[in-house]
Amino acid sequence: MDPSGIFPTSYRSDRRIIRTRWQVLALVLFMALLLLAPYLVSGRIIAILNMMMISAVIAVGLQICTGYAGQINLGQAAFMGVGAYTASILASKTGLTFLLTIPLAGLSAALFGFLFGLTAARIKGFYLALTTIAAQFLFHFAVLNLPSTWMGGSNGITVPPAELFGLRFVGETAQFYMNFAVTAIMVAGAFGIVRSRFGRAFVAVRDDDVAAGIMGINVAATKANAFLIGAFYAGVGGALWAYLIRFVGVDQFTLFHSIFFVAMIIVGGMGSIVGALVGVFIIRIIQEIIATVGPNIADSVSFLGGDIVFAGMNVVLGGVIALFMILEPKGLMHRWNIMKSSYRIWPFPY
Amino acid sequence: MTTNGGIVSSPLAVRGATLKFGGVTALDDVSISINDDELLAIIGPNGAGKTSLLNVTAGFYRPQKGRVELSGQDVTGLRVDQIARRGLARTFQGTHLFAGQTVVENIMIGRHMLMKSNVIQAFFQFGPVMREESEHREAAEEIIDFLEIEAIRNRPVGTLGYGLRKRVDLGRALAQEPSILLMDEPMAGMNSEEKEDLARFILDVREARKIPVVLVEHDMGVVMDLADRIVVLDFGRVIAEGTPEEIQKDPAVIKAYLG
Amino acid sequence: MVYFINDIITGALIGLLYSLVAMGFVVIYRASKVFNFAQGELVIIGGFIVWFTTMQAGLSLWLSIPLSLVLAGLVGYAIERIFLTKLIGESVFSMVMVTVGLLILLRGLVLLVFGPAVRPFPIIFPLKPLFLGDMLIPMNLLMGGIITIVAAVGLSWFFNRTRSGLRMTAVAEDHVVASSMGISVKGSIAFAWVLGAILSTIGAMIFLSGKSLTFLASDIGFAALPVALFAGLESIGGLILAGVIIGIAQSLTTNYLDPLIGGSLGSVVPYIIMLAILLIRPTGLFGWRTIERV
Amino acid sequence: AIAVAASMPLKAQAETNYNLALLSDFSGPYADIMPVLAGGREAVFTWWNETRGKELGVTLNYKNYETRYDAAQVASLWPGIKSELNPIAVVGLGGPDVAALSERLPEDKIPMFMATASYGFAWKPDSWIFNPRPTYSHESAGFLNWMREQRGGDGPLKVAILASEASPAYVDMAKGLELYAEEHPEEIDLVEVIYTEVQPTDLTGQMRRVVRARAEALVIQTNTSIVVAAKRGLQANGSSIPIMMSSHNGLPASGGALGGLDQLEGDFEAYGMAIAADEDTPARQFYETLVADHGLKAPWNVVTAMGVSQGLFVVTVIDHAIEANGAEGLTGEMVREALFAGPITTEETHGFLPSLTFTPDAPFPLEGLKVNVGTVKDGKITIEATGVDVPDVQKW
Amino acid sequence: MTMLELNNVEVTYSDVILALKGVSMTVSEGQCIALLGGNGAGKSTTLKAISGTLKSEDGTVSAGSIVLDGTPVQNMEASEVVKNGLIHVMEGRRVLRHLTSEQNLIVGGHMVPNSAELKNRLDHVYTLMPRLADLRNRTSGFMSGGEQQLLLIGRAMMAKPKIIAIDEPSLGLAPMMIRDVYEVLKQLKSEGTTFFLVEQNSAAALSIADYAYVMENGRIVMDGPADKLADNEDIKEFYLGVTASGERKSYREIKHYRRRKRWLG
Ligand SMILES: Nc1ncnc2c1ncn2[C@@H]1O[C@H](COP(=O)(O)OP(=O)(O)OP(=O)(O)O)[C@@H](O)[C@H]1O
Ligand SMILES: Nc1ncnc2c1ncn2[C@@H]1O[C@H](COP(=O)(O)OP(=O)(O)OP(=O)(O)O)[C@@H](O)[C@H]1O
Ligand SMILES: [Mg+2]
Ligand SMILES: [Mg+2]
Repeated sequence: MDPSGIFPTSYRSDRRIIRTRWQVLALVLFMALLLLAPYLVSGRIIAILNMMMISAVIAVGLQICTGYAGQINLGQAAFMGVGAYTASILASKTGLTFLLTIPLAGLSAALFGFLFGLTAARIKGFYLALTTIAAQFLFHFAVLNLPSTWMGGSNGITVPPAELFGLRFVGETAQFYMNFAVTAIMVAGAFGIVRSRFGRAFVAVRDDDVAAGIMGINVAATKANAFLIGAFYAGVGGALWAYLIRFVGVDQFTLFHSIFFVAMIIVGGMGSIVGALVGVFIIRIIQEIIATVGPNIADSVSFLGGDIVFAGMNVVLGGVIALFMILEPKGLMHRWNIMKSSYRIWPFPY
Repeated sequence: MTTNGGIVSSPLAVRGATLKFGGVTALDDVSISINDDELLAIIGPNGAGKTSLLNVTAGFYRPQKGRVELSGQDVTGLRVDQIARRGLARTFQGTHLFAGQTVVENIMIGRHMLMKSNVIQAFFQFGPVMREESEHREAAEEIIDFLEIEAIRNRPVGTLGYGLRKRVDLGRALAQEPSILLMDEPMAGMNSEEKEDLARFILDVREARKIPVVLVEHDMGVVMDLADRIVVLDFGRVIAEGTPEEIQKDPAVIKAYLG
Repeated sequence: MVYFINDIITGALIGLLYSLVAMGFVVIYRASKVFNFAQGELVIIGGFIVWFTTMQAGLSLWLSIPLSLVLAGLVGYAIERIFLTKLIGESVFSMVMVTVGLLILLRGLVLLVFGPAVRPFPIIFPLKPLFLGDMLIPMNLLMGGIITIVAAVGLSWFFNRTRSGLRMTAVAEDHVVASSMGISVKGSIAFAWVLGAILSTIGAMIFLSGKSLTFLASDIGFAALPVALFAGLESIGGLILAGVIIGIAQSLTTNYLDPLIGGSLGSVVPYIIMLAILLIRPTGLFGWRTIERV
Repeated sequence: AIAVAASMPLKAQAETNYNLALLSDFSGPYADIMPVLAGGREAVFTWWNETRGKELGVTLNYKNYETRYDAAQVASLWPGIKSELNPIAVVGLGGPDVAALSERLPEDKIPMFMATASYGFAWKPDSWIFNPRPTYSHESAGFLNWMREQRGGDGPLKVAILASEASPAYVDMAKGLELYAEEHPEEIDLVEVIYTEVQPTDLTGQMRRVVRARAEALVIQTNTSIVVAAKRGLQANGSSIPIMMSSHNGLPASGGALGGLDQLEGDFEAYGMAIAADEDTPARQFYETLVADHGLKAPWNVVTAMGVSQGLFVVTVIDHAIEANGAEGLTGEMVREALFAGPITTEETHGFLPSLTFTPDAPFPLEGLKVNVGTVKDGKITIEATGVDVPDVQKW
Repeated sequence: MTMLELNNVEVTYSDVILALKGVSMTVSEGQCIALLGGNGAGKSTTLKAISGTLKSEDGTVSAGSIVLDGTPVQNMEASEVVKNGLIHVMEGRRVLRHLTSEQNLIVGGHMVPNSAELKNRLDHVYTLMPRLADLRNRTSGFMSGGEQQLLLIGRAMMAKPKIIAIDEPSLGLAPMMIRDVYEVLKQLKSEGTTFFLVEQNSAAALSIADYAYVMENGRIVMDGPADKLADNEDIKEFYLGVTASGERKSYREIKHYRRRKRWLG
């Protein structure tokens, strides 16, 4: 529902995400703040933002695949791994610039995702969700068992830093700008995709794939596409990860990581790009708070003992996530939308 | 009727379709064909095979025997979406709308197959995509105007009553700009006022688009008034075919269906 | 040759253990349509309850085993009450997602309550294997296999032949319709979780008897997954067949193929088989087929 | 830095303060050993501050950071650690720390010191991360050669190794030994390499293969659960092939998980660090000092030993750096330089570690390596051999 | 005796959409009442409010009370409402799709104490609706729309409730079948079952109902004895599809004009 006084005057303006001048201002301000962040806040915060942005790219991809197209995907970390490995191999063996390795990482992950997406034409629902777990195990197995000259085997791969015109992207500030640029492009692109005919086809397939087919949508191709796009995002995120950590190993991309990505989009809200971002923010922030507050609590309440405090922190993390899902099973965005519409018709209750 | 190398071919023809599910014979050697700009009604008792016939036509079921032709082209065995792209649209018995989406979005989904932009254009949202979106949005709004559902344009269809959903369902089918329209019990769940409205829409569609319509319906008043020709199915077979007047008098039909 | 047969038998028995753990999934699914991602965590919780009653409280096995099963049932009930009851009426999808949250939460909770140490697990089944000529068959797996088969036969009779079973099936089919027929969705889901927790505990006893217990044991949940999917999520009887096939395939791979390739193909083979089967039969061997009608 | 002050009240007489960042895993997979390990290393810093530090006028402050054994967490913590503490050294724990920081530390010029053995994948020149122990494969090769000599007679020792693909680190252990056996067929005949899960369902069948291959030793450097399952498998087969364990899954841990040390009678643990046995060794004496005077609460076991040895490793290097550069203005780079400048003698580490000579060629000493061997005799852990030579292992 | 009473019931969906705006009605024991109304009027919502199935659609009874046989049931769990003797036949053909037709019926009769009685009731359903007997082993999800509709009515009968709230029983049924179904309903009514009938086929509904309500926009706009309403001109025009003079209009003749609802102004 639009705020009163705002009427779309053309179909294009009706499509806009940002509808009021205040929203424009808020967005500009937000972006400016982000861009200036390295000059405003400490390195630790920037490092957290780096992690958040990388997770955001991956979670947004998952949101397209799972939230929009309804294909539950528990292999997102594997797809991320494929991207990270691709970028690492290309960067370390061929010295290709990151301007190319990042999209190529996305493409190779997309290919891997597409293969799994093809099975979605036949396999549905939970069966599909669980076959994506297979992606996870197969990726792990492949990395460790292919000749170690290919993917480094158990050794992992060391990644040279990203470089552009002699500028090395090392240190959190430089990496921040690189991550920011990529994330901004990817998130903007995601908005484009979900509001295009593809986004609508995804939703159609999610809601009723029989009807979607009869509407002239190629259901199998659409599902495979959803995986492809989701995996592309994961691959790009993986490449950013590779450039951030500069060492990739197979244990950085586990099923547990995939589960956390799923948790992120649930907490934020299924079927909303903003929801994915909110979810990433919330879960990462909880993790960081735990990592930051934990030692301090352990120090100040020493009678509890460090182990109890830290174990307790994990419970808090799990508990908060579970609580979110219980109290707000449709995600925070859903609550937000309800709040928004009741605010707009205030003071009338309905 | 289109003339195709001298042979006259109808927009839609089913020839000798037989469809079995295990021991159940849903269709038994059924043949129908429709003429240009004709409204063909299919009636018959519950479980007679009417929906199955539409499903075979739309490619949702593949008949064990027989063929389906669209404008003389054999489309048997094509996927549903391929058949849809050849101009066949349908509405559903019950509704199969995308419940979480608004009315506009549902209708825009109907236009998916008419749109051409690719993923990369969508990702970068440049020129052609935006233009295409606006064009199709305009077409969608025309349909909304036509069906008089402006007021609920932005409501999620899941929150609409049954009757409005049926109207949206029709809108979505029209959005495909079909060259033939199949409708499965569009009037079910409406009171006579609403039936009148929908009847009017169907008549208007025929007038404006000049497309043949296949109508499955149990409301005899509607069928007799609207249909140019009626086919009666019983136990998967065609037991009668003719004008409404003929059918109303047909003893076999009276026995099996009208009572 | 003897060894080959022995490997087949052991493999089949390990497969049956997977079946038992998978039965936990299936029972919960069959009675509530909720796919429980935290099944492996239920196994560890069951394991810790057994450990607690025997090694900590020092009860004899005859006392501790029934007590553990009761406690496990209570835990299952509590989980249902705390996490799922509130979601009845919401989409099944939200419930499933809550189990994802549960997985993360239970991991933390296990750590908090039982501590991180590796614990010795009581010896519930004799350590001495059964000798059949040159073949030797681990006792825990053998007896576990029998328990699994009995449980599968019993439960599939329950679900397919009794009216209560039919009621739960109705719940799994459609929560709203079931409750509009006067079936308590809450009751059905609670029952499912109690049963699921008990089965997991039995699984833990077989799995861990005489070995050690850490939270790593939850991995068995993911090892059992392929069995559940292979059989089809609604099929309890089918689990036996699926478990045996997957177990044998895995055993033969680990014993004959892995040494050749120098890797651990055995641990992914169940997933490969599962993928292959699902591509042929998208809902497993005996799962309900997707009904698509317009 | 309030927390730092809280944990380590500043002494008035200390003139110079340096910070150490301690990476810990209290809630991840190593949560079981972390409290004890942390106790060990912290006690050493206390000891050093109260003795050497007092003499030199230097105080080492430290702060624990929780990494959950997750590379992502380490990476996001690091910039904060750096700006908050500006540490002269990082005290690391495991693989994720190495993964997240191996390329980062050279940029920031801060060295990291580990407690465990090293891995093939970390074996690179010009490292900023150092292990007091060589790779697990070094340690197993040393042990196996010792065993072959003990056995006497001709022919190589028949060996089986049990690894897991659950973690690349576990694969690394097998790969290194495989290469060594390949290059030294006269020493080791690797008859079986078995991969299993981290919590195996049943290893009876696999152990029968080991028995039938007439293996004389079974190397398990992965985890306790696998040792337990393997032991049960061997018992079922009526075999008593000795198992060689490492420090993190050693005799006390595995014995505990099996329900008693007696189950491991005749099995071994071997690593390049003091064995926490009952014997009265210099290491034991130092441990007693820490307990008596410096507030150490952990029991005398291998994990404590690991913590203490890591602490000693760190303070000794810093000590060397102060000697070379004076107490003022010490940097991470100077600490790293000090490591290469001269050996860390076994006396300096109170017998916890052998004498270590580091070069920039590898993250661990390549020469003069030794391992110690412990075993269970009559239900008690005893030291079987000390200073066993580690052979020259090729990088894999 | 009053079987069911609604007092000023308000229903809200998703905390924001007000679908019922103060609805009151009374159903006496053994009576059949019909609820008529256009699309989206709130008929189904009324039934859902009574049967407690609103929650699954994020709806609540936000004001007013519903009393079923002396027990207040607003916002009660659906399965509890059933125990109080009401069965709601929902719209949308919600059969238990993977179960056979007969298993659906058995689920309907799951509260029957013994199997002899269960068998009795099954036979009763099969004699009233022989078509279901033919289909007994058919997977219900595969049955045709009309067949499913029959099954739902049969399933409700299996529970032998005191009151059946039924949403559009004639939906998608062939003319002959509608007659049959109404015969069945009449039969049940004569056996003492109370009916709450929501129906678009107003002619059929008014033929069996004792009393009728007409709903628009979430409000009751008209009510009265069924035969009186059947004579009302507006009802004739909008619900029965006959002109004031009693003749059926032809759908072909419909012109594009906006009609005025006389009771609204
Ligand atoms: N997929 C299927 N599997 C098994 N049987 C089916 C399937 N689809 C339809 N049938 C059966 O085929 C017969 C014809 O069904 P169909 O849906 O075509 O009937 P209909 O004429 O549309 O009836 P109605 O007027 O009730 O909608 C029915 O008896 C139905 O049970
Ligand atoms: N789940 C829902 N969420 C929001 N609004 C809803 C929901 N369900 C129904 N509504 C709204 O409540 C009103 C009443 O709907 P209801 O389904 O009761 O109509 P009805 O009288 O049964 O119509 P029909 O004859 O078309 O079935 C409608 O305006 C509808 O849009
Ligand atoms: Mg039909
Ligand atoms: Mg309705």
